[in-house]
Amino acid sequence: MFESFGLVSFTSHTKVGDVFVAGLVEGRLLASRCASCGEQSFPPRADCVVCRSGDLEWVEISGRGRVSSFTTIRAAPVGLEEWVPYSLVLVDLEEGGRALALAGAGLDVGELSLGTSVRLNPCRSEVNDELRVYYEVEADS
Amino acid sequence: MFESFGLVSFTSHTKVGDVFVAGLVEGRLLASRCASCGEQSFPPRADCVVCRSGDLEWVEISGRGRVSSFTTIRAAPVGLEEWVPYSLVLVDLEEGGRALALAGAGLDVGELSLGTSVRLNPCRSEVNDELRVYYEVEADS
Amino acid sequence: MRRVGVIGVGHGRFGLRDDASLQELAFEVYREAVADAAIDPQEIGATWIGSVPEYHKQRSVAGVIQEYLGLDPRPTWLTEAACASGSAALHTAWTAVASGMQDVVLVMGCQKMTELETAAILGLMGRVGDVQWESVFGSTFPGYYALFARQHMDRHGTTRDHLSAVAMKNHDYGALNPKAMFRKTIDRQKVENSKLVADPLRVFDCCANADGAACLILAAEGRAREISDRVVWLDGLGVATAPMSVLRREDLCTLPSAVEAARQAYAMAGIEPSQVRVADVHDCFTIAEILAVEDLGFCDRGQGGPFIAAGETRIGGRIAVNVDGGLKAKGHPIGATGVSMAVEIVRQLRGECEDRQVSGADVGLTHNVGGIGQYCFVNVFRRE
Amino acid sequence: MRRVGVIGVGHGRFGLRDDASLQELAFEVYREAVADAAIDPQEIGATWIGSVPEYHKQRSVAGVIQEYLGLDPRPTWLTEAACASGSAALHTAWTAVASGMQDVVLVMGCQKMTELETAAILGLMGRVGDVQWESVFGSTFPGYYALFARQHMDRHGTTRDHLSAVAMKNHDYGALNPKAMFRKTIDRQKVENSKLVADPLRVFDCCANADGAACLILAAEGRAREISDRVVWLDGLGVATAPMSVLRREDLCTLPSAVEAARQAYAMAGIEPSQVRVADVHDCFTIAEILAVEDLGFCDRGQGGPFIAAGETRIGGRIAVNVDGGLKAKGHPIGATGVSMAVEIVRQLRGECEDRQVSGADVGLTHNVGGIGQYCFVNVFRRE
Ligand SMILES: [Zn+2]
Ligand SMILES: [Zn+2]
Repeated sequence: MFESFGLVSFTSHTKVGDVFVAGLVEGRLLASRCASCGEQSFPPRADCVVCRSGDLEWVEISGRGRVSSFTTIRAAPVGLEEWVPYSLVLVDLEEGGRALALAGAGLDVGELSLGTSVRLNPCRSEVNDELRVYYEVEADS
Repeated sequence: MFESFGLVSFTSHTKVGDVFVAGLVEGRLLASRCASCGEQSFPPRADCVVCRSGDLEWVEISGRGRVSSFTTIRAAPVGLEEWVPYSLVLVDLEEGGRALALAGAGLDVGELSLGTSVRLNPCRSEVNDELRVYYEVEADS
Repeated sequence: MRRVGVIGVGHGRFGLRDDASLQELAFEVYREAVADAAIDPQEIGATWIGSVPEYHKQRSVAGVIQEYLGLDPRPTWLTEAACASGSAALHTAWTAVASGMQDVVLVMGCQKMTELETAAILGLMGRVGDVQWESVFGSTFPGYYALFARQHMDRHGTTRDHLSAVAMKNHDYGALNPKAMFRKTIDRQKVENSKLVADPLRVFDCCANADGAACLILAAEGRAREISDRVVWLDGLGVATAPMSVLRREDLCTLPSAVEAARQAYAMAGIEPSQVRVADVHDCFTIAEILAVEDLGFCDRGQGGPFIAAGETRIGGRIAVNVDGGLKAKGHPIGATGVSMAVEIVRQLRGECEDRQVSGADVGLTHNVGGIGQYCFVNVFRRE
Repeated sequence: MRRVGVIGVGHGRFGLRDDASLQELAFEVYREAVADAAIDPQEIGATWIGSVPEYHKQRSVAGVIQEYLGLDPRPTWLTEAACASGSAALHTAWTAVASGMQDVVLVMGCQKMTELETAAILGLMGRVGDVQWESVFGSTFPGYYALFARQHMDRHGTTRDHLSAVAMKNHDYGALNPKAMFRKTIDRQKVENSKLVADPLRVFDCCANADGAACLILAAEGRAREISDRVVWLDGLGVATAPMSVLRREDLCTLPSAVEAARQAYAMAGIEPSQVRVADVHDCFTIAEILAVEDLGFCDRGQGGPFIAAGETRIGGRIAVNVDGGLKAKGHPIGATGVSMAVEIVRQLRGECEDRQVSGADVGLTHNVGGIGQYCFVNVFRRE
């Protein structure tokens, strides 16, 4: 299922793929949590970096956070030529962890500054004739 | 020019490309010879492995030699799927050096044995809609 | 130089691993090796990763793996020597510890190959040959070994039966190895009725592309003895090359890199080939195992076929070879293979191999070939 | 451990090299280094090759190069740490000599990049980032450094002018380097009118993809002194990593791997940053050179922009940085870069750099970053 995550996919298999993508499809953003020691991670990990346990649980997170940095990509990698310019926002999440994500239509990147409150929104859309699930950064209303 | 050598090309540039391919186009098989120490090489080299000189001369060779080994490829690499089965013959050249080459139409691979006298023939043909120059192994008549 | 020992090993299941990413495969064996060594992973000073980059969409996998293992800021980089990449990582790690630069280090071999189609893999592998003068004619990896096999059959009288004996033996032992890709024995019929890939080699003469990972933790002698009472010492290392191009090889009935690497490893360990009790050799094709037992001096030149067919390389014979199933039955995740071989030999020397244990194994050897012999690493392991 | 010195160097012309294959580029610098060291190449015991495999159609280039140099059966393998692959080869070689395993070895950095289109290169380079969570959104290499730049501008007040000062300085020196890709000075207008690549970075904030090769011959102290009377010693080595993923970095105004690698290298060489007279640092983007001078302790944290804009990193300033033109003007054949940096520093310490010679240069440093700081190698060189 993870092949449908993002604008393009380079990861065919991962232990955290199915649940994470199923969550996104339902509009939920999921982080992993170690069942042994409670270490939480976003993006999710199948294996705990603290205690090395492979037992993970899933927790829903709000997606709220603050802008850590951002840029607008104007020279595209192969496959995304028609997509430029697109803006990427790095978000420090309130519940820990960080995400790199596309700026959504409702976010005016020209007005953005570091520290601005934003929110990661799960979304689905057609990209290059494929249904893709991902998340976008929107202003936190 | 070297891009037209062989059935497919993976080497866009080489110091020995132009002269070698021009020779093949004219039906001549060329080996390199070090202008400093006389070391001869087939396939050609731009730099002498003996004295490290970068001055090379070209010498025409007859292409006559003996079969060192051979095989018939039945599982093709990408791009040559429609070409199988094809036979490759390794030839120890009379004038030194060795070549790996396609078995030509006039060579009965079923009858081949190691040591058989053969000859490398320069040839040109259309492969995958491109004009290619290469050499084939034929019985030495 | 300090003596270097293996204090922990980990080995994952080889085969189609569409359940996990490369770094997740690596974590499985890292977890196992850390538990096996019973150390605090904070003690690990560096990680060397053997892997062949072209099969992965992720570039520069060493960095991704080091992050996923949680071992930043400790150094890592990748070593590549085609199918011997894992042994290049082990050699790098050994040197770092022997020199005194590091005390405890991790060696990771890992590869995901099944994300690509077989034809694409054949295309990539064919380009381990010289692309300028050879790959342009559609040479493939089995094609090269077919050229070797033809010469060996012609010069030494090696037969179809000899090749088949290698495949059957390795499947017999693969059936006993829980980590192997193929766990079924095969009979002569099965081998000889399988499709021709590159005459005279058939499908069952070829090892299978696989996903997998394996790892080792090495330590300098002093620290190794404090940590463990079952250290296996890596006492002899050999590494050599031969021309990339089959056009520059004098003789196709031997891998000159293997002969030279073996000479170095035996000399460094101070042993004779006859002292080796158990060996993992690089049987990417059946003919390759025949070349290997000759190049390593386990039998006379040209006699590899009859030697193997007579059962001398089975448990109970002169020397046990590939009793983990070899590349043939265990599978060949190219970056992992060299490390996997070392894990097997360490376990044999520790006496942990259960129904495929070689009794009295005190000296073991790995023989890991890159490409068609462009690279060869031979290592001699010893228990005390 | 034995002291290790550089006894020979070779450096090819960087840029579009559609006149030669990768192994032919390698031979050019091999020939030069052997002549420079004035040794019999039979003395070379091993070759380590820094190169990034994905750019080449030839797989496993180490074997092809070793054959073309005529150095079989001596060992070789490839080291990969993205844009720091050349420094990984140097580190491997240094350790082999320091440990006593080798006496004289060759370090080759080489890369052909111009066979691919720019978009394909951007695609490949973007995948030096984490492909699972980052590249899926079209992250690119300049995009990552743009994220760094934005934070640095926000937190430290770094300006467009500071970035431009880096580009102008490096082009000024590139114009004096006969091996550089770009040999023309540029003015502020040129930089600031160039197209945006990833805001705030413009075309002239980015180094150029190039083909090229560079090599070094190392020897153990005793043999080095016999061979040469102008040995440059590699006395301090540092290497560290940071998370591959920008999602796991605490701070984007520094490369933590660079800080740690520098700490190690200074400690090992027993020097302070202020003793360094000349440095080659990894200016893959203008912002990267600003991060570098801070991470290396050449100026205070956050002051890299003003420090460079004030001319302190020009010849005659506090410390000469990238007076060979840097990656920016010299070009960046990624596998060759780390070795190229070392060649430049060796020549500076030997006093051979003519109109860009730093007078009195006795201690020099290289800072070679892989990816976006996943890897960093810092080396300290010294003349006697
Ligand atoms: Zn945990
Ligand atoms: Zn010569």
